[in-house]
Amino acid sequence: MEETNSIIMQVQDGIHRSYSDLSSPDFIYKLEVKDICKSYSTRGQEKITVLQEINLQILPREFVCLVGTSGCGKSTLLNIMAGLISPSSGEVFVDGKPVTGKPGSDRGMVFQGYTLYPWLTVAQNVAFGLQFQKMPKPQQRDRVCYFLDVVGLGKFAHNYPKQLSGGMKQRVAIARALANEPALLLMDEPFGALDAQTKEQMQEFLLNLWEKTQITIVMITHDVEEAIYLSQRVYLMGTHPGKIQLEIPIQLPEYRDLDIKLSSEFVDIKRQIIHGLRTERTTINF
Amino acid sequence: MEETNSIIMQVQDGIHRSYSDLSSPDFIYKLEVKDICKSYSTRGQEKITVLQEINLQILPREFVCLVGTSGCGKSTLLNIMAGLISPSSGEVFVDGKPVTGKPGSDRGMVFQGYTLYPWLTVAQNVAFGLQFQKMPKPQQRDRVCYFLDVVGLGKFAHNYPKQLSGGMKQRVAIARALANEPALLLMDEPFGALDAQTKEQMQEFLLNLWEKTQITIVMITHDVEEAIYLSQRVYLMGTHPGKIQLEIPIQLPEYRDLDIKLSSEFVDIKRQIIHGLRTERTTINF
Amino acid sequence: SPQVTNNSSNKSSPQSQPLVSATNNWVGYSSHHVAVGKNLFSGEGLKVKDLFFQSGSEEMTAFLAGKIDVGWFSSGNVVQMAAKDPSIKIIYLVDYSNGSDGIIGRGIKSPQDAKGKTIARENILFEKILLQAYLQKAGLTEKDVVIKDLSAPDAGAAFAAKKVDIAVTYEPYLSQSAKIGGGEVIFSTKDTNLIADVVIARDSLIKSRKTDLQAYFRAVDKAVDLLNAGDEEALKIAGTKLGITAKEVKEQLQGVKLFDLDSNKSVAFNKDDPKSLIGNLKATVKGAKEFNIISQPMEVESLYDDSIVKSM
Amino acid sequence: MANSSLKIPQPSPRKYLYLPPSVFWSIRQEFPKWLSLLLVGIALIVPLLLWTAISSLNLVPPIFLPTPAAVMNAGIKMFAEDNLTLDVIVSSTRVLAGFIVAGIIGVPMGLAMGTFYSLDSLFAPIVGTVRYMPVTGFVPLIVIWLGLEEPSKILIIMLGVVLYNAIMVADAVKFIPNEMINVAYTLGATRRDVVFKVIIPGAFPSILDTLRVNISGAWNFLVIAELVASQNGLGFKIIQAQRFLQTDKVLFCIALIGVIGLVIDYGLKWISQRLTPWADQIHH
Amino acid sequence: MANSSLKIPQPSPRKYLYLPPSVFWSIRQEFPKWLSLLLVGIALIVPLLLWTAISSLNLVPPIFLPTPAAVMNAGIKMFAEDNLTLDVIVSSTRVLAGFIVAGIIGVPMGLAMGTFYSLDSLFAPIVGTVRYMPVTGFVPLIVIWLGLEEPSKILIIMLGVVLYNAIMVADAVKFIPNEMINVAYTLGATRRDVVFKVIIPGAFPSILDTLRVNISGAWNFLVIAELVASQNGLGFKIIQAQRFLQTDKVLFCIALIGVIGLVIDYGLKWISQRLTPWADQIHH
Ligand SMILES: Nc1ncnc2c1ncn2[C@@H]1O[C@H](COP(=O)(O)OP(=O)(O)OP(=O)(O)O)[C@@H](O)[C@H]1O
Ligand SMILES: Nc1ncnc2c1ncn2[C@@H]1O[C@H](COP(=O)(O)OP(=O)(O)OP(=O)(O)O)[C@@H](O)[C@H]1O
Ligand SMILES: [Mg+2]
Ligand SMILES: [Mg+2]
Repeated sequence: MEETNSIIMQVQDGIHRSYSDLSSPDFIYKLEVKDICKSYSTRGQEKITVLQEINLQILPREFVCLVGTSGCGKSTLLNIMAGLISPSSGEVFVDGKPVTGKPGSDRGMVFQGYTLYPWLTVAQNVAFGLQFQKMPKPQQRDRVCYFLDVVGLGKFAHNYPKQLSGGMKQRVAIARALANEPALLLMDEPFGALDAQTKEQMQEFLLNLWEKTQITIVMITHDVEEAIYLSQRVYLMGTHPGKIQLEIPIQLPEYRDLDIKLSSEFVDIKRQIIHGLRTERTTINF
Repeated sequence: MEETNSIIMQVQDGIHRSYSDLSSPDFIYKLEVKDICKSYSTRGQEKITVLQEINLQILPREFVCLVGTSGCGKSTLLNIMAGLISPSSGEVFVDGKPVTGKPGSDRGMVFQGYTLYPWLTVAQNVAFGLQFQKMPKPQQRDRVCYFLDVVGLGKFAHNYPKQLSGGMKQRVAIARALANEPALLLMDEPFGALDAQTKEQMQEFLLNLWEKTQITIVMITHDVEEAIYLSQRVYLMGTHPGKIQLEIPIQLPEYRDLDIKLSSEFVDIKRQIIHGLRTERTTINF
Repeated sequence: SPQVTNNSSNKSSPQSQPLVSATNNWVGYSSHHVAVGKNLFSGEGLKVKDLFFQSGSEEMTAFLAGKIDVGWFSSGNVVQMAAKDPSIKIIYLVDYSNGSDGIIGRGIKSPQDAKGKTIARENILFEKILLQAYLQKAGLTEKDVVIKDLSAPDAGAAFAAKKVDIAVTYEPYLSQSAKIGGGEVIFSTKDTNLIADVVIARDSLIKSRKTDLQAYFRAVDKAVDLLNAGDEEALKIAGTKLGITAKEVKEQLQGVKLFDLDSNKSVAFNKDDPKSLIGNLKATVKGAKEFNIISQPMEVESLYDDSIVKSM
Repeated sequence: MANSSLKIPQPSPRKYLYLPPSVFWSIRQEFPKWLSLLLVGIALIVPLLLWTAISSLNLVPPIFLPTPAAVMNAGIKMFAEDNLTLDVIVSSTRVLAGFIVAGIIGVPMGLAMGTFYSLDSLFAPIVGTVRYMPVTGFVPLIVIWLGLEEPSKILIIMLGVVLYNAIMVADAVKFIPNEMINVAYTLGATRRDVVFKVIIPGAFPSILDTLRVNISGAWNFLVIAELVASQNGLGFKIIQAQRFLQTDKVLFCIALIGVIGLVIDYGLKWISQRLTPWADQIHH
Repeated sequence: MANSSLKIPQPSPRKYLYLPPSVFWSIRQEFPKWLSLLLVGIALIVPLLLWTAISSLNLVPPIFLPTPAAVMNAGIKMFAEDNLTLDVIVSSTRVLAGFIVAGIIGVPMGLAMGTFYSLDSLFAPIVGTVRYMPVTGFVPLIVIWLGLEEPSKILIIMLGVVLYNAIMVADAVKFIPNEMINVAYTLGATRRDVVFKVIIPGAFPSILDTLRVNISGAWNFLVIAELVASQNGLGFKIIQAQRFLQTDKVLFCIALIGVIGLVIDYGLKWISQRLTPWADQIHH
């Protein structure tokens, strides 16, 4: 275990830039989303605008969460960030370079629907990205082993996805994205199918990984507590059409443990976000 | 709105039987699971026992939640209850009649993966079960309308599933199961992909429905608060192999509102369950 | 031996039943098309149902299946069918191939030169007999050459592309391929009775519809006369049926000797005439036996029935 | 499990792999309509040019490969003099009739095989043997039973296609996920309902694909079918022209069948898209 | 939205619909091995019995339908005297060779068409026309270019199958979900990687199905191929026997091809299952 940990340890000391660094003129955002609009044209019907003028900037080494009602456009936005969906207008920059519609291994992604390759075993799924880096086989094996242990699926390395439960599939998808060591990790409800216990462990691990590496994370979650606990900033998205409603900086200490959820700052922020979500037009009526 | 509500109102007054009724000799459980074992034989490897001697009884009009770590066998158990997977041994009874391996419309199911029919619109998906009852078209239409409103997708009635977000798909699946008015509703993490706000509204609606009809509900959830808030009994499942670890009766008043989550009984029960989950063998190590 | 019941011949009122008459795309059968096209059959008060096949084997199948009353075939085909159904009789000689079928070769001066050469020919009785007749001149058999089984058109193409040295084929492949392939016709049916085409019917039909058959051949005879006279309209009718121009029909017919009723009476079934059909049948039966196409030797006499022709 | 020995001296600016944008090589992304039309044009013109080149340079004797112009002329003449329009209509009718019968028999058979293991056991041996047998071998029996009229021609075309329909539809049914069937059960569907409401709609796009693939098979068998006592038809014309070395006519008829095929292919693709609006639109 | 007028006077014991258990009509559930074997047996024996009945009752003249016994005798004689074993070997080799070439060309072509819209635009017109054209029409050209040896026979078989391979594989590729391709992109895959690591493995089960469907097509074209200057082979034997009205031999050769087909079909199904252990096992 000591040795495997090196993967996390061997990184530069994170220089946690504060939000005020933005004033520097030649400052480069890790990720910048500029004036993104997205609309779908459906057969016969009019155009549906899903995203309208989304602007957001994410700093290097930041951990940002996106929350919003179901169907407000979070997944669409994340896919545009990843370069998988082309926006109707607007641009996406990573490290100042435009990457609109250009996916790459710098931005890892955990999909809402997991999407494992059914013809590969769990271990092969996790190793999927490594082969493109031309990583030597033994090194691949070690890394796969390590990340499967992390998500608690060491024993299932040689199972096929169809032999896994929903939560296990989700964990494989997480391991696959992590193993590829992206600079920017985009996660779409990554812990949605996990039980409370496993989820907490995964959260802790993710926080750990984030603290010790330079990774920048954008995560969609429905769990407000999770969002506050993990992130440095929370974007609240509004709906019809999707837009950034609110941006809430989380002014909590860098190094957090689970107890922080009981602190009054935490509860305050939570109330604020939940209030924000509630003022969103209610879509459910019964 | 008044008229549509009739669907919920026009039911017998629920006679909430208490747990002690069990002493009556000719008492018939709504659902009884007897000595269920399930194992999978994987190519080359030995047999994997997923469920071992599961026994549980669910009373008529009860609302029971199943919690347990990811991969412990909850979905498998629910599928066996629904008659969709044949157990390796053991039997399932509904109203005292054996239904092992015999699915039917008495047991409605919301699947973990939603599984909508891509070739049907949202409205047609919700109406899918109604056609088998030979329900007249106008009545079908009304009912579909009602339940789509309930899940907040009235406007999306004529969209195809591929045009929906993850949470919206899940809501369609819920509406489909509800519209069919099963006597026993089996739900596999039905609110997992919903944001906090929508989830709360759905919980309230479900509770409302349950109070006003005779429906019996078995629900898998990872949200312990949800389990306590909704149910009268919580089963905690253990893993490797899956078995019933703990049965926790929720001694809370019948009619609950959201504030109950702050009551001390509630917090006590929550602590008890989380403790139960924690003592489960930890599967994640990093 | 199997007897196929012939539906149309066993019905009670023969006059009302059309005579089902079948030909294929051999140019020698033009008289049939002319008889149909110029209403010569109906002129004789005869209803004829005209069937047209693109291949002899399909026509044989249909005849053996009892779907045809009167069929126009090569004598080779008839020998094969008669082996299966002895009630089949030749009742009329249509034509001899008279240069229309032949063998082309490149650098072949005499039959001796064929030894060891590659020869394309179709595995059909009359082509085998034609080749046999050629090789026999040098005392050779198919064993002394390399045989490539190819349909006549493909054999022509193969010769043109110089893939074979010798090809057995028919017009227009015969002359065209010889030209392109740098060869010449080294043997042909000109002035031989090697390949004969005939009309057949079953015994029962010959008995039950004698008058109809007489009328039938009167019409055919008129058509033959028209063709032999080079009647423009008759040639055009035949050409339409075969998918070629009247001029081409005329050219093609130059390689065919058509028989009218008179020559049928005088030559066809006349044992004493060296060019009679009997000679052709003898050779064909012999070849068929040699090539193992029929298992039992056949009496040539059992193959034909000249009563219709003789009665006219 | 902790036996790994990972050393990752991550070179600070790690090399990331990007997907270079590409129009020509785009996979399921937008593709410009003009480029598509251009490529279709190239695909149609290049073989024609090749043909022109080969035939004009006399690489093949002209009687065996006439120039496109000669073939075109022969075609015009056939339309004018030989009533080729009738042949096209007659052949199309035969193919259509044979194909419809093959669909009416083959598709339900395939659905049955794909759905029920019992019917698969029952039909698979037949499909697995008869499919391999040359139809020509059955022509005599067909002639005996059905005679020389249209039914036997239609049967020949039908026989050539029906089992391919069945096996391909059966294969398509396999890919319908179990969960879709299970959902129907929990909503009270009987097996009959599952077949009609889940399996048929679920396999529908593949059924359309299967029919599009196999209609060309029906045209392939046309030549064999029209060997049986035909008076007309494109297959008939091909054999007839072949007999008298009219290669220009043969090639024109073949090309005509090709054009008919192209129209059918694009037409069926278009219909497919209309009929399955719910399917992922992959192109454009 | 609230305009509905639902009145559900729920009859207290509502009628629920159950799925009655069924062995014979089971869909994707267990199916007893013995029943499967029984049905396969019935499927093989019933046609034989029918044949025996029809031929013994002389419903069809024996020249066209000899009894199974007669056919069997002819077969034994052919093995003993005509060296039928050699024909089987020769024909199998030809089919295999043609089929392998058709696979080597057709499968990549189909993958390319299914993957890239550009290559689809480029190939679709060719596949959509040539597929419809009767191979027989090209035989003279094939003879001129390739001569009379094995290559032209193999080419004929190949031509008969290759475009079907291409179009069916292209159709299969369409069904690979976009998400699988997207995952690969975010992991740094190039388009090349996507083709080799996602599209090929994803379409692999369908490719196997396609090959299994189309190998019978290769056997169908054997008869046409062996019209070209063959001295042996099952197709050659069929044509020869047919010309000389030896129906018993024809039927024996056809039956032999059917048996070979059955073995191929079951063999390929078995191999398919071995090669794709990850696929849903639907039966048993
Ligand atoms: N077809 C199969 N073959 C082998 N093992 C299987 C198969 N299906 C499920 N399993 C195993 O059964 C166990 C239970 O799966 P199940 O889906 O019931 O879990 P679960 O409790 O629903 O988990 P989750 O909360 O993650 O959905 C898992 O460990 C899984 O690996
Ligand atoms: N192909 C499409 N055509 C039309 N509309 C679409 C399409 N895809 C998505 N949408 C619409 O876009 C909106 C946003 O979808 P998206 O998946 O981004 O939501 P989300 O915020 O991720 O929701 P959830 O939390 O439920 O996952 C939805 O209202 C959906 O109906
Ligand atoms: Mg989403
Ligand atoms: Mg589960």
